[in-house]
Amino acid sequence: MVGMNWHSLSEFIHMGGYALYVWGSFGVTALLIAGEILLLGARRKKALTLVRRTIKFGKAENDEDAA
Amino acid sequence: MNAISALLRRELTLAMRRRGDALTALFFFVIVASLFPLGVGPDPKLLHLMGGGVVWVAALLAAMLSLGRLFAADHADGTLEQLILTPTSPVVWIAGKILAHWLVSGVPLILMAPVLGIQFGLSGAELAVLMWSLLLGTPALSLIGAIGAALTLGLRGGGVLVSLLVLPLYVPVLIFGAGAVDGAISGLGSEAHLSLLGGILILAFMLTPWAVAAALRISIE
Amino acid sequence: MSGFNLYKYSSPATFYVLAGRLIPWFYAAAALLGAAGLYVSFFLAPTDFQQGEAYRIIFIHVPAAWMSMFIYLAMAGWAALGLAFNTRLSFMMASALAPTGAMLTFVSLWTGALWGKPTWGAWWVWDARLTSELILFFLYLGFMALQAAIDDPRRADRAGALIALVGVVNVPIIYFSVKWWNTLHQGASVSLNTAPSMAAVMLAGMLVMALAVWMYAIAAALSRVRCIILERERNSQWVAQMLGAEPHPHPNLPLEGEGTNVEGI
Amino acid sequence: MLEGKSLACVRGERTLFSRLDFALGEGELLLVQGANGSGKTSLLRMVCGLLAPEFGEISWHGEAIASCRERYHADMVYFGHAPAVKEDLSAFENLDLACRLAGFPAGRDDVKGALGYLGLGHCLDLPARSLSQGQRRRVALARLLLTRARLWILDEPLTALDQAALHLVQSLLGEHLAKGGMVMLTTHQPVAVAGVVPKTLQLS
Repeated sequence: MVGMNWHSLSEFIHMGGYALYVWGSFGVTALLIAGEILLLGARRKKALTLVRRTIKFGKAENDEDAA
Repeated sequence: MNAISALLRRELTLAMRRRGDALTALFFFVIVASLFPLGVGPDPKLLHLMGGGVVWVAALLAAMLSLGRLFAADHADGTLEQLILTPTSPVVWIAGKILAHWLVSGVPLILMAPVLGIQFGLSGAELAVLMWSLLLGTPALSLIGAIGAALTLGLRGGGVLVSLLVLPLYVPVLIFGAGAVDGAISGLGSEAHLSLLGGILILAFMLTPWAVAAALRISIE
Repeated sequence: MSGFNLYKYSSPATFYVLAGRLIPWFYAAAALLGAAGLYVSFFLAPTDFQQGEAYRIIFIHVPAAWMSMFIYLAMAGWAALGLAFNTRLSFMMASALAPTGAMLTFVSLWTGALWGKPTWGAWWVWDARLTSELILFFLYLGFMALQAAIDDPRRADRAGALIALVGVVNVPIIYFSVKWWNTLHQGASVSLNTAPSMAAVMLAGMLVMALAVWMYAIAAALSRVRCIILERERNSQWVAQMLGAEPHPHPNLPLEGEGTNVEGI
Repeated sequence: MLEGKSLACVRGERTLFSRLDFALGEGELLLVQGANGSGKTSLLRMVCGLLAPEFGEISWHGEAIASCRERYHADMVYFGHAPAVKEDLSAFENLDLACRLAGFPAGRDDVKGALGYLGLGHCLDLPARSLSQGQRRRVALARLLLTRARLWILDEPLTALDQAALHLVQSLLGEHLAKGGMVMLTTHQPVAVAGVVPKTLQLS
């Protein structure tokens, strides 16, 4: 944790008195990115379920379309 | 050309028979502008400074409100399809329709603006600049707004959607329009603002009919 | 048709597999570059003697702002491709980019506010860049709202593409007008008055972070485009076929022919 | 000569029809048949140029309709579901302006004559608002009397018409075909045009 800027972990966390602003920025950005990745996962799961259901139940309709 | 004069005549006749629609937008303009003094207090100095901006914001909202009339009725009763199927180039009749829309919804705003300007204590020269800026700005609003109106044809919640699509695009017109009045008030001059507004109008006139033609094709499919 | 090769690559079936293989690499690149960028922002870049540590926010604010504009450009580029060549995949890419772009626009607004408070003493100032970002955010929202309001995917694609193009023509005009307005009203403006020796480190940090965000945006857009492909193409045979072979998708499966299902029958 | 080659139509996620071919020559009547939702209206809109085919091409005298749009539209008249009649205009104004917009201005007497022929002589100057559904459709159909277009594309032209109007429209079709015109139409009612055996196009 020792770079040319910080002498201790608490000093790093304190951010020279600007902890709220700095960590608020980086933290919320990290949260948003994590949130987007989670949402993408959920959307993929939903899409796959939809596809499986279409394959299972929508077969008849599919064949009709192709005919 | 014959077809365009017929279109203009038709649009104006329809507007005359439905005067209520145009008047509603005009009253909306007046009411919105009149609400500001009630909201911020009657201090004449403050109102004088705000006047140009307030009238401009109100004009913007009124122009947006009237966009629904541009294509929606023609879309609903099948006239729009017939227009698309005329041999006339779509860009030409679209420009004609927007011109008619501006004559009906934009010109009354310009004529009413001095009355509102007086409420805010604008002087004669400032009122003239306000009218000039609206004369150059409101046609641009009609042109840009037509894209939004064409894209949202027949959609649920189309009215709200139009505002979301169109208002961000109105920002430059608002800035230069209100800026012209500000320039007159502060004595910095308003020529630069007015010429930029004219530039936007020319650009909008050259580009938007094409965009609207494309948008109508997309929406009508 | 001479564009047969183009059609092969722009076929959703082929692209779905290709994207699936690329995504992990882009995520990995984003993680590595992000770690490097964070190291530069917190350990290599020295403390600013005027703004203190608060200035470190620019390492996220500026790259997010850059990328939010760049993604809008990319979106408009895909939209133009779609309208010009009628390739469904281009439209799908445009829609896939929008949420990530909007998210980054929000990040740049949020970090702008958190930087503004200690620097100017206010959460929000009508600075030219922040105001432009706010309008860009509205443009993203408009694009997504328009696509969400249209049920027919073909119309949604095209209408979205058109509004993206209209937006991209307007972005420079909006930026210029906001800047003009800002200087006339003597508003606050963001200036990084730092020593020249430090500027190099800062620029490097911002560039590395921007690259990290770029890689992330590509990964996220590719994941999203895969979802869109699945949702749209769920009726076609290649999806059914591929789902059987889901754990190890072989690109050698005869997918190309099925991919053009909808156009071709 | 109007021709469609291997046309496909996709609406939403459904393929309505594919590999559809048809040809329509002078003096021919093409009846488009099919159940509700089989894509009859979509096909007619496609033939007009309102809807781009997902696949295939439509040509007018051997030229793709997209590349000869102005000539094609000058030679075509379309009658759709919505009659394109403005409620605030009178029957006369509606027809007069419709003709002017479509580029074939007709004289006052011709317009009055056309409306009279379709039995609207007594309500020329009434606002269309006060007309019945069938009367409004007749105002729109009156365009067929004034246009010089050779190709008529008619989507359910017989709906909401009474017996007398039905006969009028059918004899109108007969005259047009006898002059070498072309008609493509959809209908749920039987059509009988004297001396013409209609071609049919079945959509499944």
